[in-house]
Order: sequence, then structure tokens, then C-alpha cells
Amino acid sequence: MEQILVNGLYLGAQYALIALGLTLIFSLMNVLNFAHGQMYVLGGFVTYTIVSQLGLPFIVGLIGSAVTLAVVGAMIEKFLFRPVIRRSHREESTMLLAAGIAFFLDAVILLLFGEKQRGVPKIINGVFNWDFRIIMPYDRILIGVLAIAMIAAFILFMQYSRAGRAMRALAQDRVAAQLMGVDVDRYSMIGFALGAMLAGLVGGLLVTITGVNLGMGGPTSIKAFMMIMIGGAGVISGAIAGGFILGMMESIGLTVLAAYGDITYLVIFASLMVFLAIRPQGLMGKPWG
Amino acid sequence: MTAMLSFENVELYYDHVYALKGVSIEMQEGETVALIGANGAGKSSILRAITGLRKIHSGEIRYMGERLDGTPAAEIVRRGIAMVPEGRRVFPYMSVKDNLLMGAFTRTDKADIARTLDSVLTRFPRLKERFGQSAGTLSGGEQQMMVIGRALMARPRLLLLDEPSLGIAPKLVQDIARSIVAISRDEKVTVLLVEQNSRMALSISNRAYAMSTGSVVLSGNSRDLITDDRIKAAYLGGDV
Amino acid sequence: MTPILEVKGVTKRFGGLTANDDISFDVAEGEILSVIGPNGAGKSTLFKLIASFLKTTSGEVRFKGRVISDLAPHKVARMGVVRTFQETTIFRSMTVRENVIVAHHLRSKASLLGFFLGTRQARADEAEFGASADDIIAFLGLQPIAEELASNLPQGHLRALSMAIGLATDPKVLLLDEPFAGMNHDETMRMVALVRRLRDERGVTVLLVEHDMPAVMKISDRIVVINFGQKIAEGTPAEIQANEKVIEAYLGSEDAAIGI
Amino acid sequence: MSTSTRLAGVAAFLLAVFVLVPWAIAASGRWDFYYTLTSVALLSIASAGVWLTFYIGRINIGQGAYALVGGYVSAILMTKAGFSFWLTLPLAGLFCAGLSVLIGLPILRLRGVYFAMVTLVLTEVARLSALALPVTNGAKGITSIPLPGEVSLFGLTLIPDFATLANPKLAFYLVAALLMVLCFAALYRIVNSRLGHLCRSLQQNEELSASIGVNTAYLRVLAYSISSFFGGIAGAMFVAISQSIYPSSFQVADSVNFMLNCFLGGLGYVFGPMLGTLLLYFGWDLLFTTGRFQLLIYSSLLIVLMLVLPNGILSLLDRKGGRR
Amino acid sequence: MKRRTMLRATALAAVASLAFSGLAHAENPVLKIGFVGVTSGPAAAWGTSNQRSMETRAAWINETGGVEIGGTVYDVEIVAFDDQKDPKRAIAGMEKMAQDGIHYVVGPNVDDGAAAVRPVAEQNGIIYFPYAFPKELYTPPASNAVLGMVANYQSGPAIYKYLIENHGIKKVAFVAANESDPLSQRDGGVAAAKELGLEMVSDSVTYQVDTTDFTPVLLPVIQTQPDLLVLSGVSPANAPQLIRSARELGYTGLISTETAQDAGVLQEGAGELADGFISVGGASTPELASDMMREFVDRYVAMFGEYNDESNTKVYALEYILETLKANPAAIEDVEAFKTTMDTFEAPNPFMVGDAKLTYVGMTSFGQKRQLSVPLVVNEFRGGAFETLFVAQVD
Repeated sequence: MEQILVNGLYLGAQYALIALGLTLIFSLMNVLNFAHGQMYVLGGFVTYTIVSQLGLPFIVGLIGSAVTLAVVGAMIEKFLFRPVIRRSHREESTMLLAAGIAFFLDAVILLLFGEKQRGVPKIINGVFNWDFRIIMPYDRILIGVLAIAMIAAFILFMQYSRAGRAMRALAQDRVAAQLMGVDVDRYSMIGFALGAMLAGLVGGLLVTITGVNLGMGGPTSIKAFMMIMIGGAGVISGAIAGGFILGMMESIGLTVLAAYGDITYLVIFASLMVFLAIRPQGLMGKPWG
Repeated sequence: MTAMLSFENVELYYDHVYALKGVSIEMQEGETVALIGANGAGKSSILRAITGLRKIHSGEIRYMGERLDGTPAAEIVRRGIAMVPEGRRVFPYMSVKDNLLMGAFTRTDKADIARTLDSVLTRFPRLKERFGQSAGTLSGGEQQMMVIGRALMARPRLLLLDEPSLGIAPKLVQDIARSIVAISRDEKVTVLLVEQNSRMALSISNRAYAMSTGSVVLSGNSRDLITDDRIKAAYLGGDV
Repeated sequence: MTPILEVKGVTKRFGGLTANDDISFDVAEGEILSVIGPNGAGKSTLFKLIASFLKTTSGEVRFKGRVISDLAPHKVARMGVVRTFQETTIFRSMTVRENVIVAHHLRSKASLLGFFLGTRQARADEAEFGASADDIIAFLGLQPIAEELASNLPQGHLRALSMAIGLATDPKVLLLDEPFAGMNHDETMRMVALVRRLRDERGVTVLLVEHDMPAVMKISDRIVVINFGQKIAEGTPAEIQANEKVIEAYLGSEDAAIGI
Repeated sequence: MSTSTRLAGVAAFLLAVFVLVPWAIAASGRWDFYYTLTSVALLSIASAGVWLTFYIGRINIGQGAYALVGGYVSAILMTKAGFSFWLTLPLAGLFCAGLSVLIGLPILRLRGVYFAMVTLVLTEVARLSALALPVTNGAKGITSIPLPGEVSLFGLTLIPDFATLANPKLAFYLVAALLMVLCFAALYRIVNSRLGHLCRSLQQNEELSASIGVNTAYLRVLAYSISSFFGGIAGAMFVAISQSIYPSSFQVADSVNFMLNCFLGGLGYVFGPMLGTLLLYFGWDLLFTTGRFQLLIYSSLLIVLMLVLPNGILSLLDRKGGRR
Repeated sequence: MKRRTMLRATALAAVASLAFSGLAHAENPVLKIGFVGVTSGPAAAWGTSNQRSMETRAAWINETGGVEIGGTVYDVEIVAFDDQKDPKRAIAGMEKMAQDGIHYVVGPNVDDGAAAVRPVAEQNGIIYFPYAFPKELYTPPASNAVLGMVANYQSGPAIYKYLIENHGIKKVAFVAANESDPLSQRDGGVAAAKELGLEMVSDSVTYQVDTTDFTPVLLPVIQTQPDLLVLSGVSPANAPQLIRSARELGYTGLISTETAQDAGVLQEGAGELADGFISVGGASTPELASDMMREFVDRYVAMFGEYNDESNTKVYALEYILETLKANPAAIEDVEAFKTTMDTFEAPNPFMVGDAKLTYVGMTSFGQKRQLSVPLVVNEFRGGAFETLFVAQVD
């Protein structure tokens, strides 16, 4: 039992971090970023290149991923989403754009990094073993703790920094934020960059454990969508809750339902649909704009 | 003396519908000016044009002698123009504190901001009681006070108020009216007030413009207008 | 004569907030009744409850003696209680005429499949709707803009269009939400005349929510005043204008406003 | 557009599809285009379904689920119950329509991205169900499905047995094209009849729709079930061509593509999904020669197209002073 | 603008095709061999190793003057089609091959694609070499598909038998991804293991391919304490993570798979935790590789920068096609001739030391010779490279 909870917690932390970026972009721009998973994969490959190919320390890799993805995110917002949002009649049009970007990043990743699975060496060896009740390798503990620390840092940033306040304001009421002197274009870009950066950071963190390959993008996006649906799209607390809930569901489901064969995910998906039918706005509703 | 704010023959339309048809108005520093008229007469469009939310299509807006139209919205706030938007538009999931701090977004001196925050809280003691609460849980009147306070946080020279009495219980409307008078007096702030409650607007302003379908139809001292028969008939709901 | 519409002890709560608190009144057939009160007093909620877009927390609404407050909104509309919307709620990317024709839905005798197949009945319906739409458009003086896209119309026309949509459903009771908002004096007076004609010529009972006091006083047979979700007064325009409670809560006493 | 020009347009289109294309293929010897065009026809049917849900204001990324279900229904009926393919085709559509009523009743209450994301999950649910259910033969899929058989009436052969044909490609193309023409004719009819007006009213303002007496819940489910019907027959037809079906025959990527087809063609135009499918599918095929840069070029073109024509390709017509 | 984009597309296509025709611009007539498989998306590694091994070998042949078949010297051109792992696209690819007059196609890489292209291949006279295991593709009446590698139901029993004899394993557990190919392979493996008398302790646990933490997946499996954990049809991407999670959970038994893996990927993803991992590989291990295999690897690296161990077996398909054509030049235009030749065909295997032969096999499994005789090399991963445990032959 303890093992299941710890697994769920570890999974939840990384999921929540992925969902945070997606929900931030959604809340600011009303864009469902189909390319989020690809950004995550790109982050993984950047860290891989820096750590495994160039032989630099892991932390440099992480920073490299964060910076690269922030720049990529900013570019995507400025040159792609902004003009399209401005000119399209229906806001769903951004979905085509997002999907196009997802394909594009897939292609770029394939050309730059190849088709193989990549990984970086373990950053710490050893396994924490509490009497076989909880078994957790130290590197996972580290990554889990780092992920939770990043979530906390993100919350603090959004809560107490000037830029964070500006983005929250923007998400809740675009016009009012503009009236407060918030440069809407600039902060939309910062928000998108931040969201992309979070995706890149998770990619960088997880490359030490799961490795990275170019196929992880699409499924990651779908999982992230599920998390923000569970929690309520566009809400920070919802994304975190959604991440941890999905993590726990996987952990518990895989253990409890394993005996029944291949149905864990079927059950998870089906219960998600039932849940949304009952509570369409997710757990936390959609309070921001 | 040059006007603090002036509109010269300003035209503005949404899609193909005119919102302002060649409007010219003027305000002097320290005045309180009211814009009255029916919904859709163009009052709010004037405010949107000043704050840069809408681009004007012809004419000129000048502020402190300089061209204002075409300036980015953020820069306009920095120049000392703050607006209390229609329907309040609080940031409902932010605390009262964060809402107020958003008002000072363009300012950087932290100590200075803290001083302004103090003075706003002194002016609206209710906000102090609700300081940590999220703004969405406030009553309509409290929200209205908060957004006025939020605008003051920018330490504006020109304060724009868009329908501050909308959806507010009559008693509170009077409180708000008193606050507006007090603010213009204490802070030496110039006020441009858009109101449907024409009686209130005329009673607390120095001058007023009456608007109809995108044009100014009447202007003058508020005291004179309030007794004007045309105004009475059209806006004050006398005998019909 | 039995009232066409009875509002009986209607209460609506949203979470902790009580939007309507035990409101009761009757509407006689052919009457024009205004509901007034400050913004946020619960007038719009009341309209939604009457048209069954919201379900009452307690109390009921009866139409011709039959409870309608637990029916689906489209069923209430079919019975003849039709609500028009505040401001610009129309089908924006249809032309004026299309808007009005679509609104004839209630009157169609053919089934949807019939329309798909283009049966004789469907064609007859279509022809009838077209004629009726033209009729309504003429009635409201909208002929010059009949082929304009609704999203291109100025506000005054939108209001008329929203009225036309309401009329197309052939209502017994029409709920008008702020029909005069944003109109200048002349427009308001024309609209007042129009609503009167609606009642006189088509026998429609009209309920309206409005802020424009002169218009309300002119048009209404009776007025219901709501404040903070509660009914505080009911009566003829003259009675309401003289009612102390109403003056205090809504109309405001002159001294209070000027004497700051 | 007057009736005569419209009729001329329809005639020209039919002529192009049923005469010009076979002639051009025979002349150029590009027999592989038959399959490409057959795919385009079938995928555009599924996309047409998605388009219809857009028409009532719902973003549908779950059409792949119905295509898969339709395919399985046809495959199972043919292999296990010995039904004729021609009978399974409508049955597959109807089964999907029925299923979509059950699924649609709860989820159609959702709007915006929530509906979109739920439908996205739906495709995955269909795949996992196909893997888990015994009737679908699980992971091993259903293979060696017979080609469509003969249909005869009073001894008169209406449709020959495909297995005896020298060129089943042409036959499949003709059937798919015919289906496409029928589906789009139906769609056009829906859009331009009262039903379409009501759908549009739903798309623009569900509350107002209800207030003029439209049974919005019923209409939503109706539109969704027609949409799923299209998905089902497209899936069933594909099974007949590949003579096999696997849980992965239609997947999330397909659902996303169906949606993209609609966007690309233009959400405001009945024939948008057809054009969108043609361009997206053919585009990929044409870029075949670019080798490893295929995906890069393809996605770049998609992005450029989106930047230039955010409202779909058919919005070009508008700008030239078309109807609006 | 539409026209501009069209122009752009056409221009690009033109440039690209120029570039490609430049590759094979020699005067020799060209023999086109097709490839239809997945070279993008999640499973890109499978098809890419196919395509690259073919292109490497083709370039090599062309460089050394081409291949002589029936007195004519041909240059070999590889025509590759990315089916994106979509069976519908795979059909389009096969149609394209037919259009190009190609009769020999390598691929597709997965079950559904291989099944979907069957009607097209049979109608157009194409022999194709899928990397997919369903038996009905290779058993009569099907006759155009030739299995390009050793199937799991062939390698599995060999591996289990070896492990029973050498490690005394008794209890076995299976884990597979929740997708068609791995699940089918699991079912095959489970049947084979039961037949060998092994005790099945867990055979129902599956995972999503996008899993980022396999601990919850493996936990119930490890708790059954198997001696052998079989990762059925595991993709190179998932293998290192599964191994790592199993080891970190304290599992000390054996781990094996019947699919080919890449040593580099295992080393990067699991490091020394992967030591002892048993998988099926090709013939590039030092004990088996001929000089030609070593040169092939060198050329592959020179062309594509990095070798992929999966390519070991995948280079065989092209070699088989060319050698069979040499043996019966009539087969260039006539696949029936190819089929008859298959029954008797034999040629030396240039990639292996010793006197290994290229032959077609499969009588036992399929009742007809519809499988390449690829050496069944069972490897053990140790210290970043594969070591050969034993070598066997199918049939």
C-alpha cells in the first residue's frame, strides 16, 4: 500500500508539472497546445545532448532545456499564435495551428536527434528500501523532490512576483489587465515561454529516468489534456490536482486491476468520461476568464 | 491654458457601426466632467479611446499637450491615466491585496507603492477588513470601492470612471459618489465620469457633456444642465 | 378572469446567494407588466425562472393554470412563453430574414426528416414561414435591412430583430429583457408604440424588464418592483411613483443625490 | 448563386469524379491514384461527420473511434455471421449512430475544449476496448476478410463480386466516390434545410435556440449521430479494402486528422472537409519524394497555410467578393 | 497565396527529386527495391533501421559497380515510403510501389500494416518482406509475404529451453505493451512457455507505451517472484526503463525478450542494470560477423552517423532479394518465378563467418518456405555490448 502511494506521488509530481505548463498557456491564450508533448520531448533531447554528448553536468542540461524551450515558446507565440488568433473567426482555428506545430516539432526532433531512444546516465545510484514496504531508487526520489520544488517555485512565482500577478490578472480579465498597464502581448509571450519552459524542464528531469524518444510527444499531450480536464482547464490548482489524481489512479489502477488484464487504462478513461459528464467543468471549475 | 485632455473631431467605429461621429470635448486639470446619455450613445467609446483599448479612425486625442491616440495602453497608464471599467472587472480569483497591487503595476518604487496602498486603505477601510479575501467574494459595492482603489494605486492624474453606479444598491451609490468628490478634492485628480444615473453624475461634476448616438448634443455647467428642461425630459425621467 | 401567468412564491438560490426570494405576482392576459429594480436585484434571474431556463429552488410558475417551471425551456417556449434577450443576443452570422425564419421553428408541422427530404408539408411550411417572416419584418419596419447580416446591424436594429425573433414564435406571453436600453428618446417612443401594437393587434401579453423609467411609466399597465431579490411593491405606474419604499430603494430621493 | 449555375457545378463535379478521373488515370497510367482518391473520398466522409459537429458548435476529435467501431461491426458481421458486405455497410453506420446516442447524451452537455478533450479520449477508449473485448479477436485483429460479394436482384447482377473483378481498385474507387457524393449531398441538404438553420442557431447561441422552442438536446444528439454514422460507414469501407482490421486501424492521429481536414477546408463551408482532406492527404503523398524532409515540409506548409488563411482555404472565395 | 504555396511545394518536390536521381545517376539500368514502413513517430526506429540498412547496402553495391543479374549489371535504388505506422498509409505505399513497377518490397514493420497491404501485394504481384509475425500472412493461401526475421514463437521456445537447461528456471512472467503486436507476441510466448512445462506466474500485466514510470506496472509482477521475466515485443524505447525498474524493485532473476534491441540504447537507458539481459540479435557480434558485416557496419556509420544493432538482421532482406534474383533472373519481372526459386534457393551467407547459407525456411511454422533464414542469435547484454549466448537456425 505504501508503495502504491509513493509511486502515485512520484508520478503525480511529474504529471502536475507537465499539466501546469499546459494550463498556463490555456488560461492566458485560450489555446489548447497540442504541441505540449513535443516541447517536453525537445526538452529531454536538449538535456541529453548537453549531458551525454557534451559531457556537461546535469544541472547545465536542465538549464539548457529550460532556456531553449522558453525561447522556442516565445517564438511560437509571437510569430504563430498571435497573428492567427488576431485574424481567425473562430478560436478553434488555433487547434490546427497547434497541431501543425506539433508535427513540425516532431519533424525537427527527428532530423536533429534521430529516431533512437536516448538516455543519460543515472545521476545517483542506489535504492531506498524500507523493509520492502517502500522501494524507491534515490534518483527517483531526487527527481520527485525536484519536481515538487519546481511546482512550489512556480506557485510562489505566480503568487508573489510582479510578472506572476500580471499573468494571473491577464488570465482572469484581459481588458482589466490592460487597463492596469499590463502589456498584453508581452505577457502573453512570457506566459507561453514559461509554459513551454515547464514542459522542457520536465523533459530534462525525466530523461535521467525514462530516457527520451521522439514518440513520447503525442501521448504526453493527451495525458496532460486529461489532467487539466480532471482539475478544470486553466486553473493552477486544478492542474496540480489533476496531475496527482491521474498519478494515483495509474498507480492504484495498475496494482488493483492488474489481475483483470489489459483494462487499467480503459477503466481510467471510462471513469474520466463519466466524471466529466457529471462535472463538466472539472474539479476546480474554470474560474479564470 | 491648454486643456489637460482634448478630443478633436474624433471618429471611431466598430465593424461598420459608428460609435463616435466627430466628437470634440475638452477637460481642464482639476475638473470633474460627466458624460451622460443613453446606452450606446458613445460615452464608453470615449473612455475606450482614451485608454487605448480602441483605436480611433480619425481626429486627435491630446493629453497634457501631447498626442495620446496611438500610444500603447500600458504607456497610457504610465502617463497617469487610470480607469475604473464598466462592470467593475475585478480579478475575481486574486486577493484584494493583489488586485490593489495590480493597480500599481506600472510603478516600481516599492516604498512609494506601500504608501499609496496605505492611503487607499485609509480611504476605504472596508478593503482593509477584506484584505486577504479573493475579490470575487466581495459584494458589489465593495468591489466597486476596490476597483476605484485599484485605479488610485496608479496615482493617476486623470481618473476615468465608467458607470460606477451600475448594479449598486442606491445607498452605496451615494457612498461612491461621495468618494469620487473626496478623491478629486484630496488627490487633485481630474475626473471623467460616465454615468447612466444622470442625476448623480450632474450633481457631483463641474461640467457635463450630453451624448446621443455618437455625438455630443449638449454641454455646459452641470448646475445649469440639471435644471435644463431638455435634460430633464431626456435623462432625468420627469413627467412624460 | 384567471391570470395567464402566475408566479407563486418563487425562490432561487445560487449557493449561499438568494437571487429571488419568495416572489409572487399574477399577470392578466393582454396586460403589459414591467419588472423594475436596481441592477443585480434579480430581475434577469426571475425572467430565466419564468422561461424555465433556470429551475426554481422553491415555488412555481403557472401558465394558464399549468405548472411550467419544471419543463424544459423549449417546451415552455412551445406553450407560448417566449423570452427575448438583453442586448445583442441573436444569431449573428445569419441575415435578418434568416434569423426570423429560423425562429419560426415552433410552428413547423413537418418533421425534421420531412424538411431534409423536402416533403410537400415541409415546402408548405417553408413558404408559410417565409411569408410570415416578411410579415413580421414589415411589421417592425425592418424591410430595408432584411438581407443584412445580423452582426453588421447597429444596436437599435438588433433590438428590433430580437423582438422579431420573439414574434416569430407566435408567443402568448413575451418576456422582453431591457427592450429600450441604449435607445434615444425617439427610438424609445417608437418601441413603446410597437410593444403597444403588439398587445393591441396580436393580443400578446408582455412582461418587460427595464431601467428607462419614463418608458416604463408610459408603457406599463402595472409594475412590479424588486430589490435584493424581494418584491417590494406592485401597482399601477402612479402608485409606484408615489411609493416611499420604491423611491428609497430604487428611484432615489432627490435630496440624497444632490445634497452631497 | 442561381439554380442553373449550381446545377452546372454539380454536373461538372460528378463528371470530374466519375468520368474525368478514371479517364485521366487510364491515360496517365497512375493507377496508384485510385487508392489515394478512394482514401480521400472515405476520409472526407468521416471528416464531413466531424464538420457537422463543428456546425453545432462542438469540436470533435473522436471520429476515429466511430470509424474503428464501424470497421469492426462490418468485419465481425462478415466473418462471424456471414453477412454480405453491402448489408454490413449501412449496419455499421447505424450501429455507430446508435452508440453515439448513448455516448452523446452525457458528453454533449460539455462545450468547448472539454468536449474536444473527452472525444480525444474516446478514440483511445475505442482502441483499448477493441484490444480487450473477445468479439474483436483482441490484439490479433480480424484478417482475411472477404472482398465485397455480388448483389443481384431477380437474377440481374447489380454489383459484381469484387473478387472476380480484374480491377477492384476502380470498383472501390467508384463505390467510395459514390458514397462520398451521397454523404455530401445529404450534408448539403441538411445544411440548407431547416435542420441546418437550427444547427447553426445551436452553434451560435444555444440559449436563444431553446427559447425559440428548439429541443437543443435532441438536435445535438441527432447531429452527433449523423456524424458518427458517416464515421462508421467510412470505417467499414476501409475494412473492405484492406480486408483486415486491427485495434490500431483508426487511432488518435486519424481523429486529429479528420478535425484538421475540416479546419483546413474551412469550417464555414459544406465542401470544406472534402477539399481539406484532398489537400492534406494528397499533400502528404506528393511530398513523398522529399524523403526524410517530408514531415518537415508538410508541417511547415500546414503552418504557413494557417497563417495566411486562418479561416480555411475556402475563405478565399469570400475575399473575392463571394456571397459574404 | 494558394498558388504561391503550390508553386513552392512543386519547386521543393522538383529539387528533391533532382537530388535523389543524382544519387543513382550511373549509366547502369536501375533495379528498384521498395521499402514501406514507419520512419517517423514513436516507432520510427524500426523502419529507420530497415531503410538505412538497405540504403547503405545499395550504395555499397553501386559503388562497387552494381549487381549483375542475368548478364545485366544493375544499380540498386531503394524507394522508401513512410507509412507513419498507419495501415491505410501502408496500402498507399504499396500502391505506389506497384505504380513504380517494383516487385520486391521490404516492410511493413507492424502486424496491422502487413495485413492491410496483403490484397494490394497479391493483386499487383509484389513479394513483400514484413517484420510482423501473424502466421496467416505466411501460410497458404497467402503466398506473397516472406517473414524477414525470426518470429517470437520460434525464438521464444529456443530461449526458454536454453534457460531451463542452463539456469534451471521454473517460474516465468510475461509483460507486454497494450498494443496489437506485443500482445500477440505475448500470447505466443505464453503458449510456448507452458508447452515447455514452465509455471506461469503472471501473464496479464500490460502497460501503455507512453508510461513514464514502470514501477507500478512491474510491482505486481515482481511480487510473483518469477525466475524469468519476459518482455514481450518490447520496443527499444521501453526496454531499458522496464529493466531498470525491475532491477530497482529488487528483482534478481533473468530478463529476456524476443525482439532485437540496440546495445547503445540499453547502455544509455539502464547502464549496468541491463547486464545479463537476454535478447535476440543479428550477426554483428565478433564471434559471428564476417569482414563484410564489419564493413557494412562501418559504411552504415559513415552514412548515417550511428549504427543501430537492429540493422543486423534487417540488411538480410535486400541481400536475399538480390541473390534470389541472381539465381533466377526471370524473377525480376515475374514474382512467380521468384516463388519457385525460393523452394530450392541456396547461397553463401556473406555476413557470417563459416559456411552459413542464405536459404528460405518456414516449413514447420507455415507449411511453405516463406521466411528468411536469419541466424537466430541469442545475445546477452554485458558491459555495453552484446555477447552471443548461442546460435540456432529456424526449421
